[in-house]
Amino acid sequence: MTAILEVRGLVKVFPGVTALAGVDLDVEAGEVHCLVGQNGAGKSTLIKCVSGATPPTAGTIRLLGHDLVAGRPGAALSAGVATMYQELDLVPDLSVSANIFLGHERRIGPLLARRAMRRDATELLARLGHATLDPDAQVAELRPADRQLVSMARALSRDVRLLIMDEPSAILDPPEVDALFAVVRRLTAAGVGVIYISHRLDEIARIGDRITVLRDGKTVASNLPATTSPEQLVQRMIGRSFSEVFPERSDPHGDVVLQVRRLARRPDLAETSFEVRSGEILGVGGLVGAGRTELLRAIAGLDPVDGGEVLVAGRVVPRGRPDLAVAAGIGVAPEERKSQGLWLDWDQVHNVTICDLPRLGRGPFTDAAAEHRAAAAQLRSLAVRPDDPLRLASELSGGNQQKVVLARWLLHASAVLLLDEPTRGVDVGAKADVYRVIAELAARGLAIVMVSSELAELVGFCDRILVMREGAVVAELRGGRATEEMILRHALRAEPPPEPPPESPRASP
Amino acid sequence: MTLDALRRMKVQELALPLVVVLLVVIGAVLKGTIFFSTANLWNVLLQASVAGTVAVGMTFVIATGGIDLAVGSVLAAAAIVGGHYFHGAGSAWFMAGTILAGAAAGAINGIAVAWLRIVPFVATLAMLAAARGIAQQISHQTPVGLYDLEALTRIGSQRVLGIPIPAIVFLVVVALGALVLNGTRYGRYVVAVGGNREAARIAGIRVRPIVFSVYVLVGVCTGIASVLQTGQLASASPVVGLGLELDAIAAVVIGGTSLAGGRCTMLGTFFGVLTFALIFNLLTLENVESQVQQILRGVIILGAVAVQRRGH
Amino acid sequence: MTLDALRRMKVQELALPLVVVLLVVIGAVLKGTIFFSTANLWNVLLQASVAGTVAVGMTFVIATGGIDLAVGSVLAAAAIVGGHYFHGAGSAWFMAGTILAGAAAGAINGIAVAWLRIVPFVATLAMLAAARGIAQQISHQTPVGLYDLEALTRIGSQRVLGIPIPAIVFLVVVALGALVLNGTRYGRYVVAVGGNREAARIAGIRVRPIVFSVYVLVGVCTGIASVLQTGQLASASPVVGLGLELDAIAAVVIGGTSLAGGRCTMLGTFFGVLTFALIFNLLTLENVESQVQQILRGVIILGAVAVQRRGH
Amino acid sequence: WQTGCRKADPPKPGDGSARAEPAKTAAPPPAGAAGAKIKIAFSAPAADHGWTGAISVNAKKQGAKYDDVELSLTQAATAADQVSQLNTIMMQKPDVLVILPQDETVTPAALAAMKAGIPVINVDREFSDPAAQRAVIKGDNYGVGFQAGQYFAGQLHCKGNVVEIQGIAGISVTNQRTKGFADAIGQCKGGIKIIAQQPADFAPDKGLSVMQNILQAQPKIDAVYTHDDDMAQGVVQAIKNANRDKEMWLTGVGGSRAAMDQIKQGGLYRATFLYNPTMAASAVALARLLAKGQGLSDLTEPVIPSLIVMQAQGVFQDNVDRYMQIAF
Ligand SMILES: Nc1ncnc2c1ncn2[C@@H]1O[C@H](COP(=O)(O)OP(=O)(O)OP(=O)(O)O)[C@@H](O)[C@H]1O
Ligand SMILES: Nc1ncnc2c1ncn2[C@@H]1O[C@H](COP(=O)(O)OP(=O)(O)OP(=O)(O)O)[C@@H](O)[C@H]1O
Ligand SMILES: [Mg+2]
Ligand SMILES: [Mg+2]
Repeated sequence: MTAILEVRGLVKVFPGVTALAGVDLDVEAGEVHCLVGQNGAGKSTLIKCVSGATPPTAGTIRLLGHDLVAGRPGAALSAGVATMYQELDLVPDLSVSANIFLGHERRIGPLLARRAMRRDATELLARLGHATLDPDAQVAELRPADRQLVSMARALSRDVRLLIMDEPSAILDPPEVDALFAVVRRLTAAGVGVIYISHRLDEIARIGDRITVLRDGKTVASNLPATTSPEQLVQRMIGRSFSEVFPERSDPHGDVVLQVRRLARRPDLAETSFEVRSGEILGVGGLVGAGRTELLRAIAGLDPVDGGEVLVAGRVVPRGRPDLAVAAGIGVAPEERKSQGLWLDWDQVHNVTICDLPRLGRGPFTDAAAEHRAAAAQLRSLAVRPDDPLRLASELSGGNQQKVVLARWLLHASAVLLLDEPTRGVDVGAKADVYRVIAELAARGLAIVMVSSELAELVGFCDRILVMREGAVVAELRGGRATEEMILRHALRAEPPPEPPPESPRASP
Repeated sequence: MTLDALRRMKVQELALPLVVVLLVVIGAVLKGTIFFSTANLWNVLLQASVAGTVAVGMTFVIATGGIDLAVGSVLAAAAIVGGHYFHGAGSAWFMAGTILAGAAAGAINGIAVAWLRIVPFVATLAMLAAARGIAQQISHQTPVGLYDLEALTRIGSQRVLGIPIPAIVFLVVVALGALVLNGTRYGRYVVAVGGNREAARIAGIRVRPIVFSVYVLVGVCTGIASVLQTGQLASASPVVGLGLELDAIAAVVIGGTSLAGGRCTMLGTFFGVLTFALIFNLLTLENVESQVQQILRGVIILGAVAVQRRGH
Repeated sequence: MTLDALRRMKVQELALPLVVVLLVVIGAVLKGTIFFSTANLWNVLLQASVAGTVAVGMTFVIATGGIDLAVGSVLAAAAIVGGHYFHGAGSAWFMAGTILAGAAAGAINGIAVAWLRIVPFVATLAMLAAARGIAQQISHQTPVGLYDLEALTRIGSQRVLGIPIPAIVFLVVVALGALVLNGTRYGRYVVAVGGNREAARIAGIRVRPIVFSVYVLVGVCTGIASVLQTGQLASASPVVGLGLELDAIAAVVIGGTSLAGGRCTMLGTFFGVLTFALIFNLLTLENVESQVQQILRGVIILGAVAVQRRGH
Repeated sequence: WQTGCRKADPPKPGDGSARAEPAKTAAPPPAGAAGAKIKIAFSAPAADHGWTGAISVNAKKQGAKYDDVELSLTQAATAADQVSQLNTIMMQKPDVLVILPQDETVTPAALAAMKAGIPVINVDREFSDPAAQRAVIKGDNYGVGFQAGQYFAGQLHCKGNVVEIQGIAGISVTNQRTKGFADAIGQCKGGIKIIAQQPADFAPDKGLSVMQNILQAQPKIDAVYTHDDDMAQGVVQAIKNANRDKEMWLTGVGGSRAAMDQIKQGGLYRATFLYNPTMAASAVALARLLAKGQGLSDLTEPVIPSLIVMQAQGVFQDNVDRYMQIAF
């Protein structure tokens, strides 16, 4: 086997924090090398150094035997390093095909060969099982999952020697993950080396060849076989043995807090009705694009709706007024952190307390001390790393940013909590913290609606599960009795669901 | 890293004061006591008072990612309106009328931006033209004398503890502005809206009223500035305030507030205003020819900002 | 969704032409043949040519999220430099010198923004002051007569197929601008840098050279505009181009280009320029008093943009 | 009113008032001459200032006086605007074009009009090419500066520190008013020193802040020469607010109501030098005569003269009453 990538003693120091403290990494031709580690372990920083996005402080990066010019993305790209970053890296104002070929446009003379690029773009997307995606669509108009596909297609648009994927599956659903893996296998078969980062350990067992574990910017284990058991991996990642992901919960029997009546927003959301009781955790499953986000947004009054109403504790929440929804006690942790959840150049404290200023302040004034106390407590309970509430949100790792957004809504004393993919990009250890906190809130009597693409989480953690398909609720399952297969079967139109929920009318898209 | 964050902030915050100190030293060296006398330093603050008061309001507007090009015209129109309709009623009424007129103009801008969703640049550009036209239409292109309004003219003529009244008002407005921006919920919401509108909306902040309010706020500040101006001129003229918008915006931006919104500092604005006032004061004291003055002004601005950049 | 996107885009793109048509109709109704004659319509294009040529370059700058406040001063300075140093050498040299001077000013802005990392607003504000000062210094504050440069003055006096030469140049520049912005890799990089700098960078695009280049580009456009201006005035004056920056930026923004960068349309800029030229032409034909003109201008701008907004 | 070639016969005091209603002296429309109205197009600078405003007002007033004249007034904020406006106006084929150009860069447009057979009357700012105008009626900026200079020399006995607050830098009006003043005080062989000289763009607020700074720099000022009455307002206030109005006196240019009031009261504001916007009215009258092919009734020539220079007239406390009525 020939080594494609050799990383030696890689060090990256950010002002005030050492992200990487001498990491080694080897990737060989035709292998899928998995990187795992807690949030903030240094995975993204490592691959950013390799791709030239950030210059390393020290250390060498050799690609196919040649030293790589540090901090020059162009150099890495032309050397055959294609990267899918954790944060989406597209230009919203440009079309899909323009984004795919950004930096290496096809041309006729000085002019762009638009038709050629459009054709090739369609082809690439087709290879990823999404021939339907319009290459002329503006990326700004795409939903998150489709954007992910675009950056994937872009990575494949060059001739690749080393493919780096930073949590590519985070916003993909099972079928899309299968398609992704198929592509990866085709590439490895052709001798391409792959670095694969994920917090979903089951995936790693499926696709990976070798595993390297990072902790606090150091390599704590390398060359582990893909067959390494999740328990062992977790043990290595967080340094202590670890079991019992989902907390014990007593069955909820409060009275109804959230009522959704015939809420509709066509074409994304067909008429939907359901109720959530105090102390209950309602899971919402389905494929990406099923309209789960739309459902949450409609409930929170963030998008105009065609009809229907939302009641909290029996009182109707005025339509299309997110401020009144929040006032009525509806909190929503959105799907896209950076664009919808965070103020990147604020510190974490301000990010966490923004919804509770009236409660934490005196009259019209704010109270820095009170804010800091309240926020710090929340952030600690979610184990945000590094443990420094005054650090800017922009300086946090992806998963930790996610936790900050979560912390805001956990702090906010709301009656209803709408969580869109709350554990996306969160490491196993932290996941347990998140579940624990959510469970505590439920125990405190909140009604919780939780959209998730992780079937295990739906089955293992939720009291009830709504399954959506094409903008409609197609099934309601009991948390205890449901299985991942059942959810998947409903999500992909299989045979009619066994127990048709009385309160959820059949979809008519 | 907190320490570091602080350090970085420090440099940012310290850079401009440094520039100011630098200018003062230069002045002291070049003109000695003529420049470095309390009299002249108050005079600098006096010079800064009109543009400075406007800049305080402008900081809020820019914090939301907006901009107000109309302040210069509104400065003129407000005083003309006040002078034309409230002259007879006495100083107090005149001041009230002028500030109200400023607020009204701001409210129109605010509605255009927040509800008609017109780009701030265009909306306020329209007001820039309209307000100037109104000022000239009402005044028939001739200044409105206000010598008889003692209380008003005293703003220009009198001093408290040797400090010109406009300078005092300016300092008070800056202090209030800083308090509101950094110390109140409203201020936080303003920055939130500028930093990430969608996130603000999801967090339950009513975006439009906030956006509307900052234009009213800058309108009020412009009204106050107009009173300070009129008090010194003892008359309201339709031709004052030309180019004021650039001065105010420049002071805010050089102070470190980002035109993209979300990042803003009232202290920075204050020092930004001082910087420009000092440059002007120095060049005039040196009686530099106007054209050379402009060249130097350009060079000094670049220099000042370059020094600031060193911070990073 | 795409379909929807297309629909929205359509309305966006169609709105301004609609406004233009509206203005033409109004003109035809109010003034009949005096307005609705080829002669006058070419005349409108002639009036649009200077600000329009600058606006083309400005579109590129704004597409990167930048801004250039100096164009007005540079317009004056370029012609003065050209007239002062290349007058003797004849028209061709004068034009070359003027355009070169514009490019040089642009290059300085570009360096300040791209490498010294100075906020575009401040960097070009400095140039706004400096360039004007230089123009007045070199010219000793008196216009430089250029009557003897036939070829140059012919720009103002002659017509080709009844079309004033400046109008032709303007149309050509717009066409080229549209081609470069939409049809070339360079144009795409400009949009990418403005739309998401980080994404552009990790795609291997060298951001700084791109940023630098757009300021040179607007400098060249300003140089060309300066030649057109001088050709019509048959002399270079240090006081021309006052407020040109606002006209140019306004045309670009009203055309639908976002000051935040990324979203930009050259066609929009073209119609934006036409809109302002038509408003001005109409008000002149009606010979409305200047102050009323300003009020109307403000109202019409708001109206036009409101119509546009209907699109959404 | 003043006729004849450069600084011909010095003015008699009465002339000032005669300017008030030029219709009297201008030949009244001959009884028989009915028919098509005379189309006069007046292109003025934007009325963005006391003086320019008065220009427009005077022109309109005069136009209204004649029932055989149809006057259309356009105003331009900049030279470029004015050029394009003239392009527009020419298509309306007026009988006579009266232009108060922003600056000499408007010359080609005027030249084009003359070539197109539309006679041009230039008001106040001569074109750089004589062929661009049939007649010129102008104030005398150099003369204004010169008279002011002589007044300063006299009042200060050729000794003292003088501050000059100019108009907009770089335009001929400013340059001439500066040059005239400098030439006049030249007779004092440096006895009068211009210790500070700054433009304030004809704007009172600029005048205020410029003067505030100068007052800091200059411990001893004897007199201030300002280029404009409106602007002078700011300078006056700067001086008063600094309580130095006993130390110095000041003069303006133009002849605004506010200025004359203060001159009448006496004190800081000693004088203003007429630069009277009534010339716009006279220009309209001239245009009418030109169109009718008549001359000035009191002159023997059957055609109007080609150059009329309004004599720069000093307005002081003792003669201010005579000029009050033409103040603007
Ligand atoms: N721009 C930055 N400035 C300062 N510190 C940073 C910056 N970017 C990352 N860090 C720090 O570097 C460390 C590693 O971050 P990195 O994004 O590599 O973690 P990660 O392994 O990708 O975590 P996740 O699984 O959440 O994506 C974190 O402690 C983070 O706070
Ligand atoms: N920003 C957007 N612009 C246009 N359409 C969108 C956008 N976001 C979502 N949609 C549409 O709404 C529907 C649901 O989108 P979305 O993928 O958010 O649902 P989801 O089930 O929440 O998937 P996810 O797993 O991403 O949350 C899809 O048909 C998608 O086309
Ligand atoms: Mg990461
Ligand atoms: Mg979603």
